[in-house]
Amino acid sequence: MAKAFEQPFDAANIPGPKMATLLEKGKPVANMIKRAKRPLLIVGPDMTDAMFERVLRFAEKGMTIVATGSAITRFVEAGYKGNNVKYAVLHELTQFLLDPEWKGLDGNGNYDLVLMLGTIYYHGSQMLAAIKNFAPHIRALAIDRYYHPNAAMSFGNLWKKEEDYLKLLDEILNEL
Amino acid sequence: MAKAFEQPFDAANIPGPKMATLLEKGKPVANMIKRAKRPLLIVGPDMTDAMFERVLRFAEKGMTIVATGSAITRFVEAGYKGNNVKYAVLHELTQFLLDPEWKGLDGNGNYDLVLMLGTIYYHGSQMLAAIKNFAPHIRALAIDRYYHPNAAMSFGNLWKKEEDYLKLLDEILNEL
Amino acid sequence: MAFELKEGIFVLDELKNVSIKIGKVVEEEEEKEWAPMGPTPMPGIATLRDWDFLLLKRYKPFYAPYCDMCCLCTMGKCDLTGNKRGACGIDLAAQTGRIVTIACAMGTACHTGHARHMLHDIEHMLGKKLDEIPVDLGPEIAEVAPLTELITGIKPKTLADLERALRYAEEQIVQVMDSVHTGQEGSYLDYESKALHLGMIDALGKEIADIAQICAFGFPKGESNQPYIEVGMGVLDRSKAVVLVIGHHAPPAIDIADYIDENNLGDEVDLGGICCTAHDVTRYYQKAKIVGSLGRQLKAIRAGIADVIVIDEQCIRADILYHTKKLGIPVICTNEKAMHALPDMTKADPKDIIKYLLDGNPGVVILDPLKVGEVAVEVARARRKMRGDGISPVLSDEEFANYVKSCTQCGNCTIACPQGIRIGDAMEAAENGDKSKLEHEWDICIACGRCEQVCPKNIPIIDVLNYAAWDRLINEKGKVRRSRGPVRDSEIRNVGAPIVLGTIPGIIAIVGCSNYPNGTKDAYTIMDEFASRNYIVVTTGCMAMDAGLYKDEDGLTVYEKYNDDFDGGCVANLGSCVANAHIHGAAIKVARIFAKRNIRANFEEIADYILNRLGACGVAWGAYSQKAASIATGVNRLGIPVVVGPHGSKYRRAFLGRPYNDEDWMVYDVRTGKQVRIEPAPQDLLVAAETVEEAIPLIAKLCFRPNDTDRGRSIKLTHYIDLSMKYLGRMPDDWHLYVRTESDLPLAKREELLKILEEEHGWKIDWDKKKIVEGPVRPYYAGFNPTIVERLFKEGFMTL
Amino acid sequence: MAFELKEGIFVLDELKNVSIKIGKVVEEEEEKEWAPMGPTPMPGIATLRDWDFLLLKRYKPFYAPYCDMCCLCTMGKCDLTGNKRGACGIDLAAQTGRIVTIACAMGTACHTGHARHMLHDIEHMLGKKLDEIPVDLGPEIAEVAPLTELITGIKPKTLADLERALRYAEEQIVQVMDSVHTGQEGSYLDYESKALHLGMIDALGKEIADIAQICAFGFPKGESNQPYIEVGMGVLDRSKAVVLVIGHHAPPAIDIADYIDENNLGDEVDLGGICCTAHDVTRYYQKAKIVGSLGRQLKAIRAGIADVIVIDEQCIRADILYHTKKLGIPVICTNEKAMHALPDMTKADPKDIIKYLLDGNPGVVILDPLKVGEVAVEVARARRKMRGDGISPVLSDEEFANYVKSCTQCGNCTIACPQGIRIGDAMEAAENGDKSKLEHEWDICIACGRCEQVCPKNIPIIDVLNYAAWDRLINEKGKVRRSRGPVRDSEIRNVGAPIVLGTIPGIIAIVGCSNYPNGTKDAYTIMDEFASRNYIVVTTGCMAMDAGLYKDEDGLTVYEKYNDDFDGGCVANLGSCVANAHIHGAAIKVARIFAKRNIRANFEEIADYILNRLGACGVAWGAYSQKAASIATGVNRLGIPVVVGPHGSKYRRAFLGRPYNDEDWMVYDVRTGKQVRIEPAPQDLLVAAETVEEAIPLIAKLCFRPNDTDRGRSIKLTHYIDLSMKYLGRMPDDWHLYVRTESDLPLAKREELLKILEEEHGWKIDWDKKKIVEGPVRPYYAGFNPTIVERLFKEGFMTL
Repeated sequence: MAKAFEQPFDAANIPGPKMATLLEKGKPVANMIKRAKRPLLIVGPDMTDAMFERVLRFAEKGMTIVATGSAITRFVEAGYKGNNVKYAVLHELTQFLLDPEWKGLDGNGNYDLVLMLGTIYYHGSQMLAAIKNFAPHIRALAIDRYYHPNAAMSFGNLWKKEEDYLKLLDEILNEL
Repeated sequence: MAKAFEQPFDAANIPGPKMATLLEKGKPVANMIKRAKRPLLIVGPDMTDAMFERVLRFAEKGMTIVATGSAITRFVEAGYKGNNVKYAVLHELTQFLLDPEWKGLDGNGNYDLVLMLGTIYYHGSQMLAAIKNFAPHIRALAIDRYYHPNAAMSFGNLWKKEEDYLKLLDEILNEL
Repeated sequence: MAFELKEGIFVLDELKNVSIKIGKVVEEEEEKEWAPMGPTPMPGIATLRDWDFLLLKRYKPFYAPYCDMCCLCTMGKCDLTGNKRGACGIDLAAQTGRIVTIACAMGTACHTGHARHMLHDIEHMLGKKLDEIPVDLGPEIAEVAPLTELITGIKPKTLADLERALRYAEEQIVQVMDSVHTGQEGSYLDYESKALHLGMIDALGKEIADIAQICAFGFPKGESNQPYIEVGMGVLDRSKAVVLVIGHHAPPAIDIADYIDENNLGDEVDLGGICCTAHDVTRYYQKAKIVGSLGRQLKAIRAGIADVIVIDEQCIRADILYHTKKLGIPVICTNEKAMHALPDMTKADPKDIIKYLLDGNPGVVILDPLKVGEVAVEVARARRKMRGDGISPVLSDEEFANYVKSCTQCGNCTIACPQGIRIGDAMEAAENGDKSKLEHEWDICIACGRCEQVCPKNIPIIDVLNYAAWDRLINEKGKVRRSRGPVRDSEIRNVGAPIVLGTIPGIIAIVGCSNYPNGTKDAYTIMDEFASRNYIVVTTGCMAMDAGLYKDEDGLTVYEKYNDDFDGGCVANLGSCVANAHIHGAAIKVARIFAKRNIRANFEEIADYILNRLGACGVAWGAYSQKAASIATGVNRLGIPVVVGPHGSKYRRAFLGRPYNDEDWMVYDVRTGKQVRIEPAPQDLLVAAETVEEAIPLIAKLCFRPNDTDRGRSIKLTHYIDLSMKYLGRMPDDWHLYVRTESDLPLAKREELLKILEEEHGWKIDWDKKKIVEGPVRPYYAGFNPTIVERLFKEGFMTL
Repeated sequence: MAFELKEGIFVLDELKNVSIKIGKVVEEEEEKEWAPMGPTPMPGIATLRDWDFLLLKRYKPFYAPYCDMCCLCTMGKCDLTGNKRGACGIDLAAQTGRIVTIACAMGTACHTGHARHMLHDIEHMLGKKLDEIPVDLGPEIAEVAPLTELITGIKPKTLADLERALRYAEEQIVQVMDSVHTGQEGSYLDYESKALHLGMIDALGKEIADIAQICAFGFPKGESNQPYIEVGMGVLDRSKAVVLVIGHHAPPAIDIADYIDENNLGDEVDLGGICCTAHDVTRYYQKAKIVGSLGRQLKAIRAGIADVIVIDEQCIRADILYHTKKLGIPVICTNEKAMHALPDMTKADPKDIIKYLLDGNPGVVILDPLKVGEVAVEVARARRKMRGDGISPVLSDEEFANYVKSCTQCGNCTIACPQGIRIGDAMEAAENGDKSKLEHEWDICIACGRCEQVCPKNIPIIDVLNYAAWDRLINEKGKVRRSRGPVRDSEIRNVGAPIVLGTIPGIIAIVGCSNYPNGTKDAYTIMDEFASRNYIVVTTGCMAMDAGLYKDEDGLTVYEKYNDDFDGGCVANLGSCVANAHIHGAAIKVARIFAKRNIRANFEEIADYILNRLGACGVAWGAYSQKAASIATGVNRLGIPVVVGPHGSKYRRAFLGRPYNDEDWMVYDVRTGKQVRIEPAPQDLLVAAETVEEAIPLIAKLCFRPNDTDRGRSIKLTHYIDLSMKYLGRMPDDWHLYVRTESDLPLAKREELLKILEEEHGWKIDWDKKKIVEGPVRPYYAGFNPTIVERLFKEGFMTL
């Protein structure tokens, strides 16, 4: 069966037969978040200000967020005080995610839905590859402005169309 | 831009970013044949009788055909006498095709459009990979009952739907 | 008078406290005398590059990339589609050559690493130093190590000499592996030259390994008329305790045989093998049996026929524990190259290991071969006591019925299957009461198990196939000649002239693995076809096993139909993969013994001799592994073409000639001092055939050589035309290219063929004299003395 | 009195015609005396497997496959997505481990092959036998070859001893390459153990290569206060003839230097280098200059600054000829590992080669280093005469304007760019008159050239960048200390105690390639940060070069700000990639000199010592190559963690601890005889950081060791907290895990931190005594004597 196929942001990032289903709307993402028992949003440093604005709204809505790399400084600078924003080294965090026995950042268990945006593209792609292949207990969604083939589902390449991309984030936020 | 993506017949036969455009109609193939200066149909041994029936009709319409492997015996058995059906070892033939200076089977030069059906799938796929990467002077179409990612364009996987597949071949034949 | 310095301090009587410091091992003087040293002892990467470039010009590397990307460094991945350059600057052609080089390095390291391991094990098992073990292949073999002599200039007297050659091989492998690092070669030509270099080293490694084991363990030394060994899935006697050995490194299996023998357990214990260890253990212990080739491995494991499985190295199922755990069969890993994360109990008491395994643990590592025999046999005996005599399919009738019924014909298995087998159709037929399709597919199936990985209904498809083919499985009992080892000098003396005259139209070496396009029968078909036509047929490895499974109408295998001499009309099983070295060896010995060429450190000249004169063709119909890649590449560097099956195009690179390119086919004629455009003989060095019907005439064609006499050419042409007619139903299109003169034509058909040459090819014929007046690529004359090497043309050959 | 037997026949006076046959090289008696032989001389694949399995249990291999398929044999391709098994039975985890092992084999073969080549070249260039060249590193270095001693048990006296160690290394590489063949290991654990084995061999190969060149060519022997070498794209003097050497194998460059010197051409010829050959030639010839690291290579070639380019091996642009042909720059290949299909003129007269190159041919191969100097220099001099003095951008103003205008912002370059640089935006800005974006990207660009391969307008993007950054390019002139080589024993004596006490909080080894996530400045930033905090900073290779490009507000580079001792608050450039061995060496020497452990053939014990006691952390911020993979893996086997940049996750495998898993963090305390759950110190062995701001506190954290004294711990904790605050704006989440007792807390913040421990982590504090009552993972006591090896726990350490 033919399936929609998007070019990865790194052109050669073709991992194999299983590549992310293309997501073209925000609402299904919101639904998956709502249905998830333990959703987690991973936020990396590759973010514009407008993107971070949306991320803050995710935080304000109580979503558990891990800011990786130097993304955490954005929250510090923004004065965000909520306990739902954590810091981790993405590589280490992903190792924990692969372990079904991991107790999570709050001691309440591993996560079943991981969303990712803002990570350094190629590094994030590798982390998604680890999850895809070795964490059957997790579904990973890339809600970044790049197509991420290693996610289960991914937004398309919108890095040249920030408005379209932000609209998708807003669609998710509006449903949460 | 999202593009239709078909699963290769060998599930892991994912060569890279460039994979065949899915062909769902016969007529465009006929048009390409008609527009080509030097079209060549390569026919391999993996053919049902009904497929060979169509191949014979290509022969009767004067198309230059190379029967590879033991496919040539089908023509011998069918008593086909035309001079437009040749025999070659596919591997050797493909080496010649890669050489822009090759004079062709008739001394009139190399080919600009190569169509392929009936080759042993994985071996044919490799030959298409050679053409894709090293023969910019040739466009290769897979008109087989399997999706061939290494072709420029390919029919989809119709190996479980012979009637649908034969219809596509007939569509081509009817336009020639 | 000679005295030896052993390791340690050497004290001369009157000179106490004098220590003698040795700078380097002293090369023995006498070695310099066996033949004058040729130009290239122990060649480095660049030494034979000119020769490689000659081959690569004529047999232009053909690349069919298996992947258009490179992912070897962290600047990647790079998209090289359309021969683009990646981040390091490499283009797809050079990258593909690089990947080929890496594959050859894996294969070469395998054979060379195996040889090294063999020498260590021999020292340990025999309790002797290598220099105490002579290289002695009996009175009929004076040229004991043709490859070692040709490549290194060493004629080994003891295994210590082989060790010196091995050290050179190891250095070269590391040098080439160095060159595949990011940022080295930018041209595919230099990568191919390096791959060819590795291929040559691979041949050397194989020769060292096989000669060492022959000499150390007393394997047959090239004697013909070897006894028959039972082969097949049905040969094991389940009334005995069954030990199954798998792999390529026989010392642990030899210890098992010793233990059986020393304890008189022959009536109680059956020893069977899969892959090359099976060949090699039968060379030592005639009662051992060959269960099958790689293509039977998973079927055999899953059929549950073994009480214990002993693995050594290479071609072992990587998932062996996954299967044996389910079946409760203990596994003993005996080689540090394949330890499967099992605990290393090498230093434990064998009794404790036996207990550990009988306690239900999945397996252990035992790296001392001298401990393996007791543990394996005693575990098997203990487990034998716990089970019944017979064996039945793993699935019950009901389970089988339920499984075939549960199949939804989704097709996932088919697209996962390397053979594209329509498993769903066969399941459906079985559901409707017809198991024959499944039974038929059982042989075509190479037992890779990928289907089971994707079945949404979790059908154990291998078990289903084994069930459906159960009668065939338990009755699969064929015969194979025990491996004879090297070719005797006396045999070379007999066949040297006939090969050149053409009474013997070629040497066909049918070797390699079991990745067949359409079942094992092809092994029989090819051997039978060529042996019946008086070609010399030699075989090794999995191919030699599979050929023994098929029987003609009289119930005879090829081994029963034909003698196992190295002679026309014979089929000789030389041994395991490493015995392939004796095929090179035979070709080299023709140059040495028949043509009196100096083979010492004289690679280029001998390869040139073989390329131009020796009608030999390798066939690796089921080639699958990196070893097969390095073997073929090594054969190619020596000037011998190879035909592979259609899966072989996945090796990515072939060497295919372009017969229409005049400049590719120029040779020097030493006799006339001129350059001559020759016929494309042989046309290719490495080519995949699509079907066996295509392969057979192609093999015949690749036996043409420019130096053929007219009589030889007419015989070769006869077979080429005959086989094309037989298998493809028509005359070949290019037969005329091989006609130099009317006497090249088969006598019986001469007139008919002359007519075709006139009518279809526009040749001028003098019909009165029945002579060709105009047409051939070149005229024939008997004194033609070809070489493609300018140096040899100018300086002459090195004849003894 | 000792006398030596040279090669050939040795005749004793009264015993003519007596030949002495040598069984094996005699090990010198005295060698047995330098230290008692440890348990594992020349370990094989299985020898240190138990140690590896201990590491692998705690630092569980983390796999991020770069490709979900396997294409290594012809049964494939196989889809392993979701950890499925392929046709050979391998699953994706084991396959990924296998690919990692292959990468490490490529890297290890590179260093080892380089060492072998070095020994050959040294014999040839010095005209001496290896046993005539002493291993002498001066009066301050008695432990001349810590890795060789640790791994092989050999303490080398001459280069011939190094050759013995090298032979062992070659054997091991071949053994591991054997094991990556299809059908060997089925478990990722055993592949990782083999990768670790290779990593260790890699370290050995590096040590051999560097010690050999130091001793043979008289490089600095660890002296501090090395002179400054100019570094940068702008350092070459175009008024002279410019010879540019690229690669990692210095002998040809040394011959160039000799030729310049011997002919007094210093005022006429400028010698510059890229990559490690640049470092190494400056160790020999102080006037040589460093043009830059790999990330500058294509920029430098394309800027046209060289009159002739001489390449040797490793990290050379594979497309070098493609570019130099366009620019008319002749290329001389000097190494059989990178010959680029050029003609081999090694045997030709240098005059003829010079003429050939000046005739406009693109290049030649010259494999004799002693011929390279004359050819390279004379070609450069002749070409110098044909050109003007200065240099200007390859593009004219108009061409630049047209190119930036022709860009359609299609984005193909961005998705081809490893860095995802928005080249189109920068082009657009330039079109609008603002070149600054292009200039800024010039440094972030790693000059891979992929963008040019996909530009539909064929814009020469590298030239466009070079044009835009031209001022920066020609003014890029920094300073780097000349490479000093090994660490002196006296330095180890000085720092041993401070390292353990914590006055020196760690050794930071900043090494590797230039595949930076965000430009070269990070090299400076990391070094400056740690040196300013009294860590010992050592550096090598490309990282050492790039660090010299940046200057602080006072215009000083790190090399001018800090001394180059091996001491707290220093930055020492040790040398080229192979000099990384001295970093291992320093760690081993701490165990030997400070702790008096026996390092002879005692790998496991020393690695255990280092893992538990030595606060060292490697940083390979721009790691790109297979060498980097094997280097890091070798560092890891010795118990030292490594931080890589974000591109590093493309190595596919990391070693990441799980601090929450009690069982992973158990150690034996030799003093109390008990098992203790320790803090996660160090937490990881191999981890990628996403940004430099994240990397810096992470590096500090990875310097914690269980054996830290409270004083040392409090200093380390101070820096960890400080650096987290500085770079991430917050306290780290896990700092409390490293607190065992109140005296572990930084004195200045003790109260504040106790409060946090009480409030946020629920610890019990006795506020009267300001003591921790309850909370820590374990209590601290000064006599803690940890090991993770049961054998050492039971049998004790091997102290001298």
